[in-house]
Amino acid sequence: MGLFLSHMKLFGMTNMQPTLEINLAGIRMKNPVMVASGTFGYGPEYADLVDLNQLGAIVVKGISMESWGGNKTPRMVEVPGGLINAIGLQNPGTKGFTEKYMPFLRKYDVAVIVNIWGKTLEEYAAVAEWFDTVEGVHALEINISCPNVKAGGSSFGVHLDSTARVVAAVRAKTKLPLIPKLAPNVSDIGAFAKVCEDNGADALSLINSFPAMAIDIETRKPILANVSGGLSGPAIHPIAVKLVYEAAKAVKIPLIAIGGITSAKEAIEFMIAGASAVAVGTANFTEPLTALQVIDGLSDYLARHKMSKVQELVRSIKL
Amino acid sequence: MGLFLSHMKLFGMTNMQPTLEINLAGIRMKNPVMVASGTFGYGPEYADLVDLNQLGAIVVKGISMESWGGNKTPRMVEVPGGLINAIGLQNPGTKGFTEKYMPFLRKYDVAVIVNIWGKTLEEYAAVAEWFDTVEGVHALEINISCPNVKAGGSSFGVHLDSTARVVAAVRAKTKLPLIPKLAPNVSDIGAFAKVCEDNGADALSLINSFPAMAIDIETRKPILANVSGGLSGPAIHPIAVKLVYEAAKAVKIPLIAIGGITSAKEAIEFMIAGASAVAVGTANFTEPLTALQVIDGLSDYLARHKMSKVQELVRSIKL
Amino acid sequence: MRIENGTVVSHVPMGPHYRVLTLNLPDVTLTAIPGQFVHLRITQLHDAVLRRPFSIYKVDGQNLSILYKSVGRGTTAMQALGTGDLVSIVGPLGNGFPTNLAAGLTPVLIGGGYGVAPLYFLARTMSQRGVLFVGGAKAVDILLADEFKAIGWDVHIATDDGSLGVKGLVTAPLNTWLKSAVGRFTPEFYACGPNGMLKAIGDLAIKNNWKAWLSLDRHMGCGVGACLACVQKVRLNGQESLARVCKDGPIFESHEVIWDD
Amino acid sequence: MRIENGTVVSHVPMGPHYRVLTLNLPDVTLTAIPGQFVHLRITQLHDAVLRRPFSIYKVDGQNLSILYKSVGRGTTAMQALGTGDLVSIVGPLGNGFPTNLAAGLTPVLIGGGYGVAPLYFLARTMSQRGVLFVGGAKAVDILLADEFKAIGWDVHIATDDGSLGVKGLVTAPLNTWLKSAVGRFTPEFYACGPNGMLKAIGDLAIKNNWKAWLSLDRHMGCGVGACLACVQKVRLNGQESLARVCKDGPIFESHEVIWDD
Ligand SMILES: Cc1cc2nc3c(=O)[nH]c(=O)nc-3n(C[C@H](O)[C@H](O)[C@H](O)COP(=O)(O)OP(=O)(O)OC[C@H]3O[C@@H](n4cnc5c(N)ncnc54)[C@H](O)[C@@H]3O)c2cc1C
Ligand SMILES: Cc1cc2nc3c(=O)[nH]c(=O)nc-3n(C[C@H](O)[C@H](O)[C@H](O)COP(=O)(O)OP(=O)(O)OC[C@H]3O[C@@H](n4cnc5c(N)ncnc54)[C@H](O)[C@@H]3O)c2cc1C
Ligand SMILES: Cc1cc2nc3c(=O)[nH]c(=O)nc-3n(C[C@H](O)[C@H](O)[C@H](O)COP(=O)(O)O)c2cc1C
Ligand SMILES: Cc1cc2nc3c(=O)[nH]c(=O)nc-3n(C[C@H](O)[C@H](O)[C@H](O)COP(=O)(O)O)c2cc1C
Ligand code: FES
Ligand code: FES
Repeated sequence: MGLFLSHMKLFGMTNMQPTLEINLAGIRMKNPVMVASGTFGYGPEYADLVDLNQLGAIVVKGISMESWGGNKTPRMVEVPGGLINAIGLQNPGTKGFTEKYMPFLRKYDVAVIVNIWGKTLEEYAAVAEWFDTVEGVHALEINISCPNVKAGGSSFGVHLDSTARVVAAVRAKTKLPLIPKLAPNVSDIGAFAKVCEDNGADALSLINSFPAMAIDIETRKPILANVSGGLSGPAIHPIAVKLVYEAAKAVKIPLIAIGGITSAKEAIEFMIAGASAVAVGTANFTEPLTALQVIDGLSDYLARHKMSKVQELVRSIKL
Repeated sequence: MGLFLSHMKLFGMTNMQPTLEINLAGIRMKNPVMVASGTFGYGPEYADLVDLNQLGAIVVKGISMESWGGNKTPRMVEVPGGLINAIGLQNPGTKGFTEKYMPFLRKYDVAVIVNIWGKTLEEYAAVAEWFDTVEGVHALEINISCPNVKAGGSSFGVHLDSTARVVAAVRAKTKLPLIPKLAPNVSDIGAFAKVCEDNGADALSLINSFPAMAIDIETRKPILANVSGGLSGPAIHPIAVKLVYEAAKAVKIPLIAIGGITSAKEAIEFMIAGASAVAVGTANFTEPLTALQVIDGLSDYLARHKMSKVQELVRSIKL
Repeated sequence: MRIENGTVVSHVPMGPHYRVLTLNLPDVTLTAIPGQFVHLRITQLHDAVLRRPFSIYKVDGQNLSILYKSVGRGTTAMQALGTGDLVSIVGPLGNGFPTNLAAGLTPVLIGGGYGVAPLYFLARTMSQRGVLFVGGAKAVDILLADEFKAIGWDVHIATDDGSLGVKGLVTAPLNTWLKSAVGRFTPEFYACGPNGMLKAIGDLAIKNNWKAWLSLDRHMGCGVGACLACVQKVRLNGQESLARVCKDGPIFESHEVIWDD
Repeated sequence: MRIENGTVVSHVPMGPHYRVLTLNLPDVTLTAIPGQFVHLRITQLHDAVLRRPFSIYKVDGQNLSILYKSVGRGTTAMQALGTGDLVSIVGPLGNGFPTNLAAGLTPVLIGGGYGVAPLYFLARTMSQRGVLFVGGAKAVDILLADEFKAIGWDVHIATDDGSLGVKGLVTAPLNTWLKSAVGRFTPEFYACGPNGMLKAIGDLAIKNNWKAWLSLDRHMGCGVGACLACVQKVRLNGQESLARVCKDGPIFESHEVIWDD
């Protein structure tokens, strides 16, 4: 009997291999750990350091219909617990990206999610239409929340009506899973989540970086050429957890949580709060192996807590 | 000639004593450095460590008409670069505060600003009416942005119409300088600043703490008894700078900047961005002498930059 | 209450899990009494905004010692402190234990883990000798037993795993002793340790109409009574209210404490 | 490009303002060439999210050295690194200098401050010897002059305050030398230092139809070409575009660089 028990124990400890596999709104992933748009390039940049096949998904840097030059430099400044970036969505455009990077990405067995943006409703729709037929694209993340472009970007994401219009316009042009990416600087994230769900979103990403600013007190000039930018990194994590928790109460579609993940701890926190998957952003710069470490840490945690599937963690908060 | 120059230099270096005195919406202060509501108690708590007469102003912990018990514990948790609090506005009420603490505060030569809140419009008005006639109260800061109370608090501060109503209701009851304290979790801070100005606000405080949350991944329970709370500290500073910069573009009334000040550097950054004064919050816990250090650092900075008045720094950003 | 930069005089391990940090604090030591604590800033943690509270374990002239266990990021970072380093301290904080005992009462101290630290300061300060009950998970968690004996106290030990003294909770040897003591002694309790232990001691005191001075452990923000993070529901002359553990405590008499949250 | 934890082999000052940090990096050293850099993580700064870029100064077997100046919070925290400590490194990064020079060309290296670090690695790698022009604010900012001489290079020095070599900018001795060299040598420039200096050298090269390989210094995020923080406007075969200094650079030929921002 004691022997039997200890066998059970042994079994539980050693043989239990929790499954991390998920199917997020039709996107099959080996695990729920992705890399966030703009922090991992288009794939090749980190390929020497990170085995892309081990990632849940790669979300590429934001793509617009035509190539776009972005903002002047300086484009980034480090602040305590994070950084402020104002890249300004520089990208090679739909054609440039598809020709230059899709052949590379197709060689890997990893979900590819393209982050798209436009300066007008029509541009959003056009980009969606383009990617609808591009082989190897698994889903579209709609960036309606970039704090660093004058037109488009965030200006869409902070109004319910324009958010609804963008999502509907994109929905009309593609059968790909659609993932609107929400802006953090709103007072009622639930309403934005709901309006996306109602207009055909299959999942939601939250959150994008926070409008923020740093000034050089000696020159009295803004440090970023764009004056302000978006704050990301550990500093914003507790705010992101709250937003994910609120969004989870408002919608049924799965959530991809983003914001200040540096280890499995923050990822697990996000999933308990309501996220089905997570994306690592700024931490890729600090420690390129972060996403892989999160995957391992998540697996260990599930085993330790006797969970056989990662899904058991999702929305498991105890109130 | 060389001699003359070096005299000039000497004079400039040694004798120039920049004046820090300000008159903020009729509130005379020795300097623009205040201590933020809820982080400095009612005055006596830090009096052994900090000479209250050296501060620009003391903003006391939020007061409601009747005494209020606040939230269950745990009420506070430290996170990287900040803390999340959910005190829940515990306070002795107007009568309790006035009898217990005003006699003490009147003994000091420092501006006393009372932070007020209510669960209804009527309560806000009643508290304002009470303090209108209390000797030694120099101004009222209206907390329409506390993330930690179900009713009232933030629910007022994230809607333009209710913000307008609260400010107008309070304005009708007092001649004291009125300082609405804005919520950070809005997409257009300028609109909120403007509606306060239009409804009789004499100055604005920004910002309050950010709705945020932390979860214990081992128990899967929220760490705070109130589930979520407000994030404060260095983590939020770059977001606060951006909000102050935007508010400064929207209104003419003076701004009191709050958020992650730990040294003169952040205070100066705020003033360059548009603040006429600043308040030190969480840093009082880390280092009770922070406000005094900010005052000294500000004075040194002005001398080094050959400014004779602190007002020269306000809104001096170079674009 | 003062704010003072203390120079590290010594920093030595006490068994595998605990360390004693001694700081030179001319001002803070002036008024420190048993049961009070200090609020220590760990500058090595750039991203920490809160100080850490530690009971005063010893005061020798201008030197103040704390006895601590590394349980998280702050107390782990503290291990790096070396002789000569400066540490910012706010203190002494809190009310402290009442030290002059009414005639005929026997001081009975009950400590768990690092809870014996303030009790040792108390024992060294009391004119009278008494009994110490000390409990912990393992033998290595039983601290200061010899130090208490050295100053003439009667020491009783309990460990969860029985590796030292009685196996079980510290209340076991306490109850045995109380039986034997009935009629001969009237105890007054002074306890510092986990809430469960404090509650048990408090109930025991209330049942027998004794007094129990309990040192509460709450997460703290300011440490000086300003932030209201550390409140404890109490009953003072019939009136329920919220006391600040950092300022009105950390020592409360068992009849005052309302344990409901 | 690899990510590797390097053990600190040595960490020694070079004059009052600079230090040489040597790490054991078996993988990174395998492919490192002059002009490339490494991205170093400073774990002591808990709240820092970005690595810091440093040119490779030396490669000796499995040991890689950087020569750095403490200018801010990261490089100041680095001073605490001691022998045996582990430092996370990503590298080698960037394109590096072209090292095989066409016949008849004389390598002319121009360095400012720590800019001589990558130039020294270059000089040690080149089959051919040449001329070094090194400039700095004061004598103490003139680094490696003797090391260059030791390997047979002709060294010319300029300081802003004239405390060593010619008083003024490094371009002063350079121009004097060029006059004397006209006809006898055709120079090819390799420069690393402040933007002002790089631009001056570049203009000089363009005017005379020479080549100048300039090592640009930009604030970086990822260091691997992913974040687009470090872009520089360039002209490649007539086409204007934004090059990533970390990946497409840091070395650019003077005709490619468009200095307008
Ligand atoms: C009045 C008082 C006296 C104390 N005396 C001692 C002592 O003599 N020796 C000793 O080893 N410990 C003592 N403690 C506990 C000590 O304060 C904590 O172990 C310490 O704060 C943990 O910090 P950390 O960063 O290592 O842990 P973390 O868990 O990383 O800290 C995170 C946050 O939680 C707080 N926290 C965590 N555990 C506790 C706790 N048990 N009590 C209060 N706050 C906590 C920390 O202060 C910090 O704000 C005392 C606590 C109080 C309230
Ligand atoms: C390709 C390259 C090679 C370099 N080689 C060397 C070298 O060999 N020796 C040396 O001493 N320095 C070198 N630098 C500069 C070095 O990277 C900075 O001095 C260092 O990053 C400053 O960090 P800090 O935290 O001390 O300064 P802080 O000002 O506190 O840093 C704040 C932020 O600004 C960035 N930053 C500040 N100054 C610079 C700068 N000059 N260049 C790029 N980023 C900067 C930091 O990386 C950090 O992200 C090089 C820079 C580049 C781009
Ligand atoms: C340099 C940089 C570039 C980014 N570019 C994009 C982008 O193109 N599209 C987008 O939707 N989000 C972009 N983001 C936002 C991130 O995807 C992520 O939402 C944000 O950084 C918060 O996550 P983190 O705290 O883990 O970095 C960018 C972030 C950074 C730091
Ligand atoms: C423990 C605590 C209690 C607070 N209580 C109040 C309050 O009663 N009323 C209010 O308007 N703001 C309150 N605040 C918000 C602060 O006044 C300040 O706006 C916020 O902390 C941001 O500043 P900081 O980053 O410097 O802390 C409180 C903050 C903290 C940390
Ligand atoms: S810790 Fe702030 S009131 Fe007790
Ligand atoms: S630093 Fe990220 S692209 Fe160059």
